[in-house]
Amino acid sequence: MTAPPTEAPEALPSDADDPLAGAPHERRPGVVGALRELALGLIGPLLAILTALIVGALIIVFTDPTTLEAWGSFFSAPGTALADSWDLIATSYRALFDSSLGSQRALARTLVQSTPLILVGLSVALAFKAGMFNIGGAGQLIVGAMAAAWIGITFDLPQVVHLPLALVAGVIGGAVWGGIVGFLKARTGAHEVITSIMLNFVALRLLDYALSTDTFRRPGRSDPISPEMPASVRLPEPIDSFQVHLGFVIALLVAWGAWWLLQRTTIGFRMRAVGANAKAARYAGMGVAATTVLSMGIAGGLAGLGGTTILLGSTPRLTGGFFASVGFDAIALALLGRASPIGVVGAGLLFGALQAGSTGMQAQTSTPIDIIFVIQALIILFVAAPAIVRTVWRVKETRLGAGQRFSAGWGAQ
Amino acid sequence: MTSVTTAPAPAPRDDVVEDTGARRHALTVAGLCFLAGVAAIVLFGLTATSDQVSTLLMNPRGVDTIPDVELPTQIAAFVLGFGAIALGVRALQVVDPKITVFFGGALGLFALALVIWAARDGTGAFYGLIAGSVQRATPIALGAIAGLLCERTGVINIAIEGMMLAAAFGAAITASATGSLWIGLLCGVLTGALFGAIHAVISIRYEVDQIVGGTFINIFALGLTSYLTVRVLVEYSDLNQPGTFRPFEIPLLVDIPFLGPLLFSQNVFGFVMFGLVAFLAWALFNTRWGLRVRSVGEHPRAADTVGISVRFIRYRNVILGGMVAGIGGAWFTLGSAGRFDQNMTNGKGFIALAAMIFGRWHPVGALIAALIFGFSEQLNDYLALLDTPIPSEFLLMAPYVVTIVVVAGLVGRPRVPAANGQVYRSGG
Amino acid sequence: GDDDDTDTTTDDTEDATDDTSEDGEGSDSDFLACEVTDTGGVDDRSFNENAYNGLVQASEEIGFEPVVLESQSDADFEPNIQALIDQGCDLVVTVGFLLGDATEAAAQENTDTDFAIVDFAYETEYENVLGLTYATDQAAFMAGYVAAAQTQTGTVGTYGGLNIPTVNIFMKGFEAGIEYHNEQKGTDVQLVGWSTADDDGLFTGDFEDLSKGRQTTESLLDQGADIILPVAGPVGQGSVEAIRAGGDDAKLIWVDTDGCESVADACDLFLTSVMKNFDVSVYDAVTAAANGEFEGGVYSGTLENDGVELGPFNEFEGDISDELQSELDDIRAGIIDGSIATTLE
Amino acid sequence: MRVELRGITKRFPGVVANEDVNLVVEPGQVHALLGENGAGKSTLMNVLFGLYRQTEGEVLLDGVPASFSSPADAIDAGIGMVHQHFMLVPVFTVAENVMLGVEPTSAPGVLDRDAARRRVLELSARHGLDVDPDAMVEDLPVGVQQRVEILKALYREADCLILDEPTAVLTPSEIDDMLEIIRRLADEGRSVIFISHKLREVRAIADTITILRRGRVVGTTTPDESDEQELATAMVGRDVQLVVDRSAASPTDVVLRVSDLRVRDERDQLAVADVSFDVRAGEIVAIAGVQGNGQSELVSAIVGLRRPTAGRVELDGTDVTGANPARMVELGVAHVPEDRQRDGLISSFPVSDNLVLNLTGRSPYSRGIRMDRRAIRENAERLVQDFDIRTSSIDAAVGTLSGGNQQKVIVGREMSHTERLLVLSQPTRGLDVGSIQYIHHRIVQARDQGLAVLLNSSELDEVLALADRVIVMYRGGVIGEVSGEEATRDSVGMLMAGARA
Ligand SMILES: Nc1ncnc2c1ncn2[C@@H]1O[C@H](COP(=O)(O)OP(=O)(O)OP(=O)(O)O)[C@@H](O)[C@H]1O
Ligand SMILES: Nc1ncnc2c1ncn2[C@@H]1O[C@H](COP(=O)(O)OP(=O)(O)OP(=O)(O)O)[C@@H](O)[C@H]1O
Ligand SMILES: [Mg+2]
Ligand SMILES: [Mg+2]
Repeated sequence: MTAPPTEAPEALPSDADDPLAGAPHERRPGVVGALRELALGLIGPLLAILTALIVGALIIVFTDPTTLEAWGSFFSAPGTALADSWDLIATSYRALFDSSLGSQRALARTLVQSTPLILVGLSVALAFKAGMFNIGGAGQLIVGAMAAAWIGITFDLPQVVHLPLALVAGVIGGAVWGGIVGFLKARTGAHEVITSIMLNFVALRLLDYALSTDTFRRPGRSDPISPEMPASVRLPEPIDSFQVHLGFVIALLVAWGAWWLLQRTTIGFRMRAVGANAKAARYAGMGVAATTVLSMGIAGGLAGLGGTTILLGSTPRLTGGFFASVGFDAIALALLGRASPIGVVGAGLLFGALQAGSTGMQAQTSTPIDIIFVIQALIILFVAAPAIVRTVWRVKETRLGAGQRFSAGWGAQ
Repeated sequence: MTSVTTAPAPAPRDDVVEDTGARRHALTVAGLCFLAGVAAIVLFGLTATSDQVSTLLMNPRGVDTIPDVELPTQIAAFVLGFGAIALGVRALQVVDPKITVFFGGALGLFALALVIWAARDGTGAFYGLIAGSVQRATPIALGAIAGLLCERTGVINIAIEGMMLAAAFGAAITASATGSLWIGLLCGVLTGALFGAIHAVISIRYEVDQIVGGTFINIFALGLTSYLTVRVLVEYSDLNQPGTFRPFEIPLLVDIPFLGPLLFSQNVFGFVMFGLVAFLAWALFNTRWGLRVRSVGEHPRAADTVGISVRFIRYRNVILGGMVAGIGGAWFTLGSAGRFDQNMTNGKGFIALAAMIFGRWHPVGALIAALIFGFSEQLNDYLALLDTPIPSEFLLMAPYVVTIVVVAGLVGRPRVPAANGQVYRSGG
Repeated sequence: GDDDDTDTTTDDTEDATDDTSEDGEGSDSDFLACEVTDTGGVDDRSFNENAYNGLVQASEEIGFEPVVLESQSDADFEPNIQALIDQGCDLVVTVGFLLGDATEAAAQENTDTDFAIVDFAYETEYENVLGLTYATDQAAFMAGYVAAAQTQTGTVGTYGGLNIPTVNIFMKGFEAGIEYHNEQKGTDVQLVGWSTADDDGLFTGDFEDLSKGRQTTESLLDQGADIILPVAGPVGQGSVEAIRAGGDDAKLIWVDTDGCESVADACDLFLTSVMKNFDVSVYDAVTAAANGEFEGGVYSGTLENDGVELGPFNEFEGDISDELQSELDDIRAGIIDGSIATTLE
Repeated sequence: MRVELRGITKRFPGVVANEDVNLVVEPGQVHALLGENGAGKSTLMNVLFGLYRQTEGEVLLDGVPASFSSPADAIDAGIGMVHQHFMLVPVFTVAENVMLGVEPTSAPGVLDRDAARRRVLELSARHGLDVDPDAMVEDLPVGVQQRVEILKALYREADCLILDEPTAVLTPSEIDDMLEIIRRLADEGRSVIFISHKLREVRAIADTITILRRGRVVGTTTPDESDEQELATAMVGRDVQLVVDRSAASPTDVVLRVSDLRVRDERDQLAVADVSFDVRAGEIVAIAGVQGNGQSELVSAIVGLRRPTAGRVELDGTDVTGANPARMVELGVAHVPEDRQRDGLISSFPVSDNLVLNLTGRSPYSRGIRMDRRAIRENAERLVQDFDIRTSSIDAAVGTLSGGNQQKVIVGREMSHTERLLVLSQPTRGLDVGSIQYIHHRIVQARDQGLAVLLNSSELDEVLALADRVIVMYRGGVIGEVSGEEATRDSVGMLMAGARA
């Protein structure tokens, strides 16, 4: 039973096969490797989109009255049911495609739609990186747009001054609204989810109120609708005959800027540090409270800019609902884009295309536009849960990767 | 055992002035109480005249058990204002973290002063204000309970909104189709359970980030119910006429003045809400189920090592949470409005989420949070009907602003179930 | 790019033509009228739905299949209108003041297409745009008078979705009607929920949460109101259950359409309705366009031209005395001839 | 119960944690398992306890093969385990923690707290555990928490008790108590598996010793057959030197002066009561004490992580009371925090970023707001070299490094910027002999270069090996001070337990 304790130390595994020596992260070097990675990385999302479209198609088919009727008589005329269903789906999705990517005009609309989505999505993503869940994009973009609208309506300035001023006002408006959330969190510990939800509603009421004052109404009219923004604050369309305003370019630049800020600056480092481990950030002498306020301020500013691009771009007037569901969608697409700036741009373009396309789909097949929400939701799910897609398509567990965590829970800090 | 004479804890010298957190906290609380008191005195006391009288109705419509209250407006405002200031003074004497409730009390006094002031030279439906608060609180409290059932086991649930909306739809359709509200309610609960199960599978089996999973459910439920409303309910509008549950009374108890009708004359949702709050407040802390649930939410590995199945507990509670959200959702159609409309929950699920956090994952806390919210919402009606000179848009902000003030001032950093949001994998 | 787009459009137009010729009614089968709703959608049981009904009625008589597009956001207005023009709609009906700018822009660009916009009028006149506006206060005034005459408690109530002109115009007229009754009859009927003097009143804050309609109605009932005018679109439906569940002896006045048609299951609660007949005016506009008689400008619906009216009393017919009926007739005449002002402003 | 493990192999992706392990534990015996960090001790026990499923091999209980799919099965079979990391719910009471999973009920589903409380009292009286059933676990000192863990196993009437490093966090006298308890449990006929790194304890209590190295059994012996040096060599696989080389200190000026410092903890309880002491350049001052006697709070207050409520901290004569950590870094203070994963590192960030975690704002790592990636990489490459940090790359997330190497990242970073004062809290906790030796060597080197060193350690051996002066804290105050030469296990150990010399 007992063996001598010092049994052959020489026979020990040497340092050569020390587990630490082996590199756990091997990467294929070079451009080819990078392209391969990229291609493999795209398979997952593409399969996810495809799956979502198929599920969406099933929903469309089985709720369309005519097609349902055809299925009702499936046993007498199985061909009709199948043909009808196929027709319906084909027309629907062709319309979806045509009016999002099918023509220059459609493409322009997709890009314009995606502009505020990208910006507000970046807001949510940035806050995630700093460890906060910003549900307040909607409120921030409203306040930002209100500030920009005020500049637009009140002043009469040359475009070179007026437009930048309005954009800055939009950023500041949003930053203030977001900053409140950060301040309350840093100062009193009030949970950002609560305060940002509440501030959304407050912003909504403020907007309603503003639209009932003379400042924000058209002279001589009492409709809650602001004057059209003057040409001097409108975002110009740089390319003739391609109706995409400058906001889209700004959104791309801002996305790059957000990446740069996060990855290349001390401020971004601090934000990420606070987000990943607030205790360690505090230990490292980073002002956690200040960083929290700053992060939410920047996030709010981005959302404010998003709202401003709606106002100065596609729908140049403030109304009680000018912002549509952008604030809501932004959360989804920040999650879809895994809170990375490049991911947000991709997800923003996708959502923009779906929304632009849904109008055409409704026009041609009278499919209610709400189906787009369903498809968006399914895409989010399938991208986040590659395992489901794997099961559906019987793909091996090679490259579809695992989902990502955003939150260590409500009390991340 | 070794026997040594252990030294006593060194007694701190008492001539040192300490700059402690408790002291600063007391100063803050006192300051806030003073602020509330002074505001009540200036805004309500000084703007009222000495001959003004406020009449408050203390009975439900058509009932006359207790006399209505008539108060001299100015004196009442002064008394309440000084009451708030007195709370502030007291806070400075009792240096203790718990004095935050003093600020809650001061806020309450301020609110009461506002209520009395608004009814100067007029009649305020005080009973209606409170009863309306309770009704408005019902879906929020139910939603918050749904949330805490999930989160107590460590599964974040931001999908309360989606679950409620889907259940509201399911309940309305089945109740209309079958003509039975009870079947409708059952279907609402089952719809909630279904969405709970979806959330559970996504977050427990597929280990998807729980916030992503919740967002999926919210968008999916909104999209699907809106889509089906346009596709189905517009055409077949008789599928959307469920009617609502009628209130019923508990004999004897209902005769208690004021509280009787308030608590014991409700429709099924009111009773279920109060019942669930009371039951869960007990069960979470006194039953085997509650102990296991909390252990899984706080330290799943510890639960696992004593042979508790973390997954089972999580699945069960997330589905239970879905069912409660289903009841909350059915409230919208079968308990309140009597029909479904697109996006009719309109953010109430998120308010419920806030109430859950605000209530610190405790059923009673959630109820209090929901009541505060319901009260501020009902205050809009009360004040608007008494011609208060505040623009209606600002009155409508009240619930949200009050929530922020209370959360920032009263609740502070909440203690979250430690494992909330974390995937648990048992060993290899 | 653009070529493909045109091809698609042509295909679809052909499809549409095929469909309608199968129906084979009427001589104008290549005529097509369409509608763009605001974000409420056609199922709102008042505003958008009403316009839709007019369109449907006209389409059945003329023989075409109307296309209706719901807008998800303000950004959809312009592309939706454009999509309808691309589909070959000869008349596009747009619903709501929010679509004002988009309709104007489209009308200027597409002079061959006719437009009718509900609840909006332009300062400049366009040949191809008809603004449909309604003197809702006139009908609301009569409703106020009826309510003041019928109330048992001496208190009537109203609430709105948002404090915006298309909503509060109902409340203003209602208030004036009550005041008029008080003056004429020496009564002291109180209106709660609106005050023209303050330009403010009781609002739920949105047009979506029906449960708010119910709670707010209960607040009004608590204040003693026994006749209530909800001006909140679908949210008004919440009032029905408030009265039913409370067992109150209270009545409702519906807006835009006849309550007994829109919310048929609650007909027993609708004392009357303040009707804005956009179905009629939309119908007229569509028929005119189909017959090539469309004229731009502003249509103003009044009591005089039946553009607005006090709706039927339905189940409460019996409660309306002959005296009250004749007073109402006089008031109607007075409003039409301008001797009675329908708001307190 | 006779427990036999036969040919157990456990593989994790990329790691073989146990390979063909055979082990027999006889009833009434204490069987000790020895091995370095990562040798596979805990993994083996987790297999026995049903938390992991073995890749190969079988478990026999009293000669009958047993198959556990979950801890519930193991518990049913009479196995109890006290885990290396506490498996206690902090917000539960002792009684709640103990009954969790086997709750007594009065009515169906309704907890019978009284029954549980009575049982806890009875068991703790019988085994001399002295635990209050109604205390909240998070309020208890670690030593008591450890006893709660044992209670949990006893409550379930375990016949075989696995104790995974139960003594790691205890004071010398608590360790003595613990060993006594273990002995008694074995004498009652239970089989006990005892895991520890501390050879002295193992030799004091074990009937049989099995040594694991890199997942394999490298030997089985008894305390009588082998001495400490032999055991250490068997564990590590090479000769180890158990003492640190160092010359006498030559302290110069006072660098750190703490006077009448008073600090409160998160719950506003007095944690440090009027503490005063100095640290001079060129000396190592150790703060010894059982965890939870205010040392952590004291250190936090010195480095700027916690505001003292009264008193004064001076650095080179300047008042720095309440200065923030960034300012302290500027003034030349470095701090190795107690909990490396929570405070010292951001585990998802790469090694290179972690090596400048608290230095990003300064030259050369940033210019304006722009970080200089090159400078950061160069620094990382240099420190990885200097401190022998074993990582696949400086871009690897620091969380993927082994515990010892994570600690080296922190120590490397902190030593790279210290100019005046080096504060170290538990610098070698959980590390193996090799790493400990290396870090001790660097600490002495720092002192010899003229830095003031403040060492906060509850590891008595470490304190004795390094300190030029020892300050012992007990219940928030300084209970005694001993010079390095006079310090012995006994003198310091007694003070730590609160006994005045
Ligand atoms: N869940 C796991 N997944 C992957 N590898 C693991 C897992 N658990 C342990 N390991 C690896 O198995 C090996 C043995 O670990 P184990 O925890 O059993 O060591 P130990 O002897 O208990 O060490 P210590 O003294 O530090 O407690 C280590 O290399 C460790 O990294
Ligand atoms: N989460 C992880 N991801 C990838 N590799 C890991 C992870 N955790 C541990 N490892 C690897 O497992 C091995 C053993 O880790 P462990 O922390 O048990 O080491 P150790 O033997 O205790 O070392 P040390 O003595 O330095 O603490 C290391 O090679 C480490 O890189
Ligand atoms: Mg171990
Ligand atoms: Mg280790």
